[in-house]
Amino acid sequence: MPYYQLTCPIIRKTHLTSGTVSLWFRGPQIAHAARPGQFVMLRVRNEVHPLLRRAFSISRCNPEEEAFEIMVQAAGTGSRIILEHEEGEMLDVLGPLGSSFQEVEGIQTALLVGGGIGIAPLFFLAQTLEVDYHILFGGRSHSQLFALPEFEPQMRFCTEDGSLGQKGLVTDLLQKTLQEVSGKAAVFACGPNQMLAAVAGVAEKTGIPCQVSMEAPMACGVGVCMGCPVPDVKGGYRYVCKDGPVFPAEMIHFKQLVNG
Amino acid sequence: MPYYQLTCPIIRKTHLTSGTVSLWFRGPQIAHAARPGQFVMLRVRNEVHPLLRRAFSISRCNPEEEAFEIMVQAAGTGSRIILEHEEGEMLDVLGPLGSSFQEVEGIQTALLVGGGIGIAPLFFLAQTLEVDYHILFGGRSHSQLFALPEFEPQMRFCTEDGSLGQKGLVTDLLQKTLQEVSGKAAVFACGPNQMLAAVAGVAEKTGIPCQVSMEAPMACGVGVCMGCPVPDVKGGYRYVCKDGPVFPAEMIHFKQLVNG
Amino acid sequence: MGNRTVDTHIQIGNVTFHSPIMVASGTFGYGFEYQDVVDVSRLGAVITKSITREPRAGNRPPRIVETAAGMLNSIGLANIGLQRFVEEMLPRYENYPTRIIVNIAGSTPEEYLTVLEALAPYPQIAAFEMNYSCPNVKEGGICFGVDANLSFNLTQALRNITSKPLIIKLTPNITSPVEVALAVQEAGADAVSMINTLVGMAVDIRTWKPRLGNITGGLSGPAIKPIALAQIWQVYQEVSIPIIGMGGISSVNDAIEFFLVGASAVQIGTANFVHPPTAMEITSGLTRYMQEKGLASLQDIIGKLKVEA
Amino acid sequence: MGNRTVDTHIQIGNVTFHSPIMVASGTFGYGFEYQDVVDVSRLGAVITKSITREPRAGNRPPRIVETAAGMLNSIGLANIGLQRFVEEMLPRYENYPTRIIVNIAGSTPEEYLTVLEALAPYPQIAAFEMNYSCPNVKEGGICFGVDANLSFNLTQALRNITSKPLIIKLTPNITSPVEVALAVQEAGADAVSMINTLVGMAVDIRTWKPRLGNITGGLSGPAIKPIALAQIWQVYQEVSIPIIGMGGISSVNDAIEFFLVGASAVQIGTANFVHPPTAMEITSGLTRYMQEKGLASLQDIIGKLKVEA
Ligand SMILES: Cc1cc2nc3c(=O)[nH]c(=O)nc-3n(C[C@H](O)[C@H](O)[C@H](O)COP(=O)(O)OP(=O)(O)OC[C@H]3O[C@@H](n4cnc5c(N)ncnc54)[C@H](O)[C@@H]3O)c2cc1C
Ligand SMILES: Cc1cc2nc3c(=O)[nH]c(=O)nc-3n(C[C@H](O)[C@H](O)[C@H](O)COP(=O)(O)OP(=O)(O)OC[C@H]3O[C@@H](n4cnc5c(N)ncnc54)[C@H](O)[C@@H]3O)c2cc1C
Ligand SMILES: Cc1cc2nc3c(=O)[nH]c(=O)nc-3n(C[C@H](O)[C@H](O)[C@H](O)COP(=O)(O)O)c2cc1C
Ligand SMILES: Cc1cc2nc3c(=O)[nH]c(=O)nc-3n(C[C@H](O)[C@H](O)[C@H](O)COP(=O)(O)O)c2cc1C
Ligand code: FES
Ligand code: FES
Repeated sequence: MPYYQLTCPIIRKTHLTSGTVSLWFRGPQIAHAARPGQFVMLRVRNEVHPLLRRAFSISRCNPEEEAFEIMVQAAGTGSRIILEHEEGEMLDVLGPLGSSFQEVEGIQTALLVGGGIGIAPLFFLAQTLEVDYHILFGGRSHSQLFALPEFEPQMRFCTEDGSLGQKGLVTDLLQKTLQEVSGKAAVFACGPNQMLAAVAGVAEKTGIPCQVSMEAPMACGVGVCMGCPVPDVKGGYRYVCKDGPVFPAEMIHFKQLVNG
Repeated sequence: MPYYQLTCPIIRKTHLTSGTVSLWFRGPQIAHAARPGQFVMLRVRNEVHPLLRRAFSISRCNPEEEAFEIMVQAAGTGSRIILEHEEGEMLDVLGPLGSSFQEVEGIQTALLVGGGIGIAPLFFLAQTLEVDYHILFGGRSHSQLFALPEFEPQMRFCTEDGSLGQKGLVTDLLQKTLQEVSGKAAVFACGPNQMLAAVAGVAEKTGIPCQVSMEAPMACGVGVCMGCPVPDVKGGYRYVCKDGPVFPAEMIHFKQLVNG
Repeated sequence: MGNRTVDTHIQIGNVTFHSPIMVASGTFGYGFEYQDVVDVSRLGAVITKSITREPRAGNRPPRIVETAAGMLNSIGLANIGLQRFVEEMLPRYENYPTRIIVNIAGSTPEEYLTVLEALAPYPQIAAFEMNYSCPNVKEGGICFGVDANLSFNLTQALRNITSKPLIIKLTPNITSPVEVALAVQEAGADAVSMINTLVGMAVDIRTWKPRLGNITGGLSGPAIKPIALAQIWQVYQEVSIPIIGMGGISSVNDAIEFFLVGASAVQIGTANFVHPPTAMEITSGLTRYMQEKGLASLQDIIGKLKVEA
Repeated sequence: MGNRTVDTHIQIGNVTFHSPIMVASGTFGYGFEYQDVVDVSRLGAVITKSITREPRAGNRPPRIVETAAGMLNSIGLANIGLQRFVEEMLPRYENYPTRIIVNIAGSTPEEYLTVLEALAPYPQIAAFEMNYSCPNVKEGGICFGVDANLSFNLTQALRNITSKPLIIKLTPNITSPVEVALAVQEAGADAVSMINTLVGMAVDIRTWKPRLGNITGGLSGPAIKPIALAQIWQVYQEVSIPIIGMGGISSVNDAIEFFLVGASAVQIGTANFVHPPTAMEITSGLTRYMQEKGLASLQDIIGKLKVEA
């Protein structure tokens, strides 16, 4: 799959939570080529520090506008600099990169499970799904969560502190939702490693297919630096930027991943 | 002389040339203590790069407003970041630092000779002078030069390309002006080393006292790093940040300075 | 000055490179991954990821940490190994649009020799770069490149295998690189390349754990440029074979600094991750610089630092 | 956790310091220059600029160049010399609000010994730090600190002069600092301090001249922090005397990284130029951190890096 390096203007910026923004970029080739689950690498700024690009999942595409969206959460230096950019400013974008969520044959319901900002690629997936779906969105507290109008009817929330939606972990919400859905289902998850491990566990136990979108510190994003390994159940490693970020859950050695 | 570290708001910003701005800061202790010739060290920004503070001469003070001014010319990374700041923004300022121009007893006329942005401290000097003065302002071309209304009647210009004022070097203008002034005169100069050497040469030949304000790459600005030497005629070095920036011209070994 | 043609070719051993701007081992994969955004025909050469006799999975994660104007990596020579390299990459190099230099690493002298013997005959490989920053398991894990005798012997043995250019990549984690540079020159190396990454470390103060799975890693990027320049300048005073310089280069101005202190060619490493066309842009920038300055050939810059008596 | 008192004192040799946060030689003058903006009583110690037997004018300018997240200096040990130091500074240290550690440098072993002999009797000096990164003119200009034997002998001779804490400041421009650290420990040093600056260089591509009058200089600042941490961690595995760590520290988080890899105290260098109250703020920040984490003493952090088997 070809990728591009484009200087993209921000055409729309909205605040999703107090620390999270949505940035829409015009970038024709990326907007046309991107598939749900893929990501872009943004150059923070044209300076020697912070040095490395940062990865962001593509959260929606709008081919008519030739635009794509990312959702940036204020985490550290790089993300903070990026989310301070305003409409009209340009950023250097490399993408679309990595693997995408795969269609699962014969399912009736897709369960999109997002933890924190891991929700981002699931909106893009929802945009393209041709089956019924639920978006399960979990976080520590309500201030981390948000809804997008077009998906709101399908969204269910849960928080660790109970401040919004069901109280508890997103795996609890997943289990509850699984009891409600009839017919074959599949899980598509993105979030912190611990959460993905738990979700993969639930999927395995209930015997439903599960795809996970993973994170790892990255330098290149295109498979040259070998910096982004995740342990493969068969031994050795898979690389998040080129073999992933989306993997069949059963491919990942979650125990090894979570322990170190 | 005590100095201070203050977080100072920019209270006024004006453009002097296309690449030079005037920034007025509110900073009571600095505004009250500063004397002409002294400088401040500005922190470029609160990040690891660019690392070091940058030195700027105090170009005017306004004790009623408890404000002081610097003039920043776009030279490299640091100055560019500083001059992009807008009114209301805060910068971390260390100052006032260094030595100041000294009153010369019994003179009738002060000749303030500035090359390029070296003009800055001479305005502050002009503010405080109790004798007649001329400000001789030289540069490569007219786009480098500017006037301040309050001093304009006393200002004379020269450019290397003849695009403003007399064509030639500021030493030519100095010699011409020296012929016009009657009574004892003294020279106060600030600018590039080559220019200061030439000005000092003219002063020496004509036997008039001369004070020069010098530059050197600096790390600390307060005399601890030993990073800012200029050669002393008597051998060894003087330090720009603590012995200077203003020196009696005859103290500096200009030949050694200019040759490397 | 104007549009005079300038000669940017550079000779290393018996091979000519049309440009002295190359991309560094471990930062450009096997040469194909960046082709969507980099026209590799404009680069003097692509240096492959270090190849070892057996495939290597690499070190435990995390392997990447950003530092002040730099990065640490503890990849651990993850690579596909000799056999897959021969089967999968060599055929693709037959029509590769620029020269391929294969970087070789090993845990024992024999491993280097085996890999070089296997690869030396292939005409699609222009030259070899030997990564001497690897721990020598036979000598208690001490790095090959810190011992001048060992470096001499290994280089001599490698030299016997091939007449293709043999570039020895020195380690910078050493009191002075000069002695080893002289040793490999005497043993018949055609060039030295420097600097590899500097040993570094970072700690996560939230978890109290090292931020690299391997505890320490290699520092690269703009932060190390001053160290690279000083080491190259030191070696340039003493050795006569060409030096291929690297360490934090991200602009044509950086590259010119390296030429002035004595590099005959340069490699771009970490900057590829930041801005993939960097090497390509430096190639154009260098030609422009030489035209503007009226420099006919690279020899007019290499080592031409003006130092006063 | 709340407001529990925490114990930040640290013992080096026979002297106790109330805080492990100190300011590094060459970056805090003689201890007076920053008093307008720094309350030095809150620092564990002030380390003076290196003192030599004779006054030194220092290297030719320019002496300072900024680099990526760092700086190069080629000051050349400019200092007022032993005699003026004794006459002008020692009286002022009698009421100095914190401990003074005098840093000593020399071109020959005898020079170190002479300066130490002259200063050892003064009670206002708490300890001595020996800068071993100086060229030894008797051994062809090679740096004292790269030779374990020389370091052992010199340290032993210094040890015979004083029972005050003797801190040996190692050079980082070395294949491994461990051997020299072990040698000076054996010779009776009370502590080692590390890292000094790394040899570096920068070139002005407009003039084709080195950007330092001395051609090369010493790299300091955030850029070198990963290298400092790795060297300290290496030494911590092998030596038992305290390590005073430095190299790019500019925040309490940086300082904690140094404690975790094995430093018993830290020095702030370049950061003083950037933000003079850095050391003072780190002192407060460390107490806060220890309170929040419920750490009673520094021993609960020093070397407590969690490394997995
Ligand atoms: C495939 C992928 C998709 C991502 N999608 C999003 C997204 O849609 N929205 C979003 O806000 N963030 C996303 N991230 C995380 C994002 O790339 C940054 O890592 C995060 O914003 C923190 O960077 P920082 O510069 O703010 O923090 P800093 O502390 O300055 O980061 C320092 C370094 O650590 C790395 N790093 C820090 N945290 C992480 C992490 N959790 N995972 C990987 N590397 C990390 C950074 O990339 C950087 O190199 C994604 C990461 C990956 C790998
Ligand atoms: C006493 C003194 C007074 C000054 N007054 C003014 C003033 O009023 N207005 C003004 O615009 N500039 C002034 N300067 C110069 C200013 O401090 C910066 O050096 C200049 O703005 C270039 O810095 P930069 O960050 O833009 O360039 P960069 O290229 O990013 O600078 C890199 C480094 O080189 C140093 N440097 C570069 N040029 C010079 C120079 N000519 N002299 C000394 N160091 C240099 C910088 O300080 C910095 O450490 C003064 C310098 C000194 C020493
Ligand atoms: C992620 C990464 C992987 C590397 N892998 C190798 C390698 O396999 N073999 C090698 O000789 N050098 C390797 N290097 C070192 C580089 O080739 C280069 O010497 C070093 O990074 C300094 O250059 P730079 O600052 O431009 O990156 C690697 C560097 C990085 C950053
Ligand atoms: C301008 C400057 C001057 C220095 N002078 C000395 C010195 O005289 N003696 C010494 O032992 N170290 C000297 N150093 C080294 C520092 O003490 C310290 O070891 C080094 O800078 C690393 O710490 P940092 O990165 O926090 O600056 C000097 C450093 C700088 C930047
Ligand atoms: S980030 Fe470089 S290989 Fe994945
Ligand atoms: S700038 Fe540090 S002594 Fe002058």
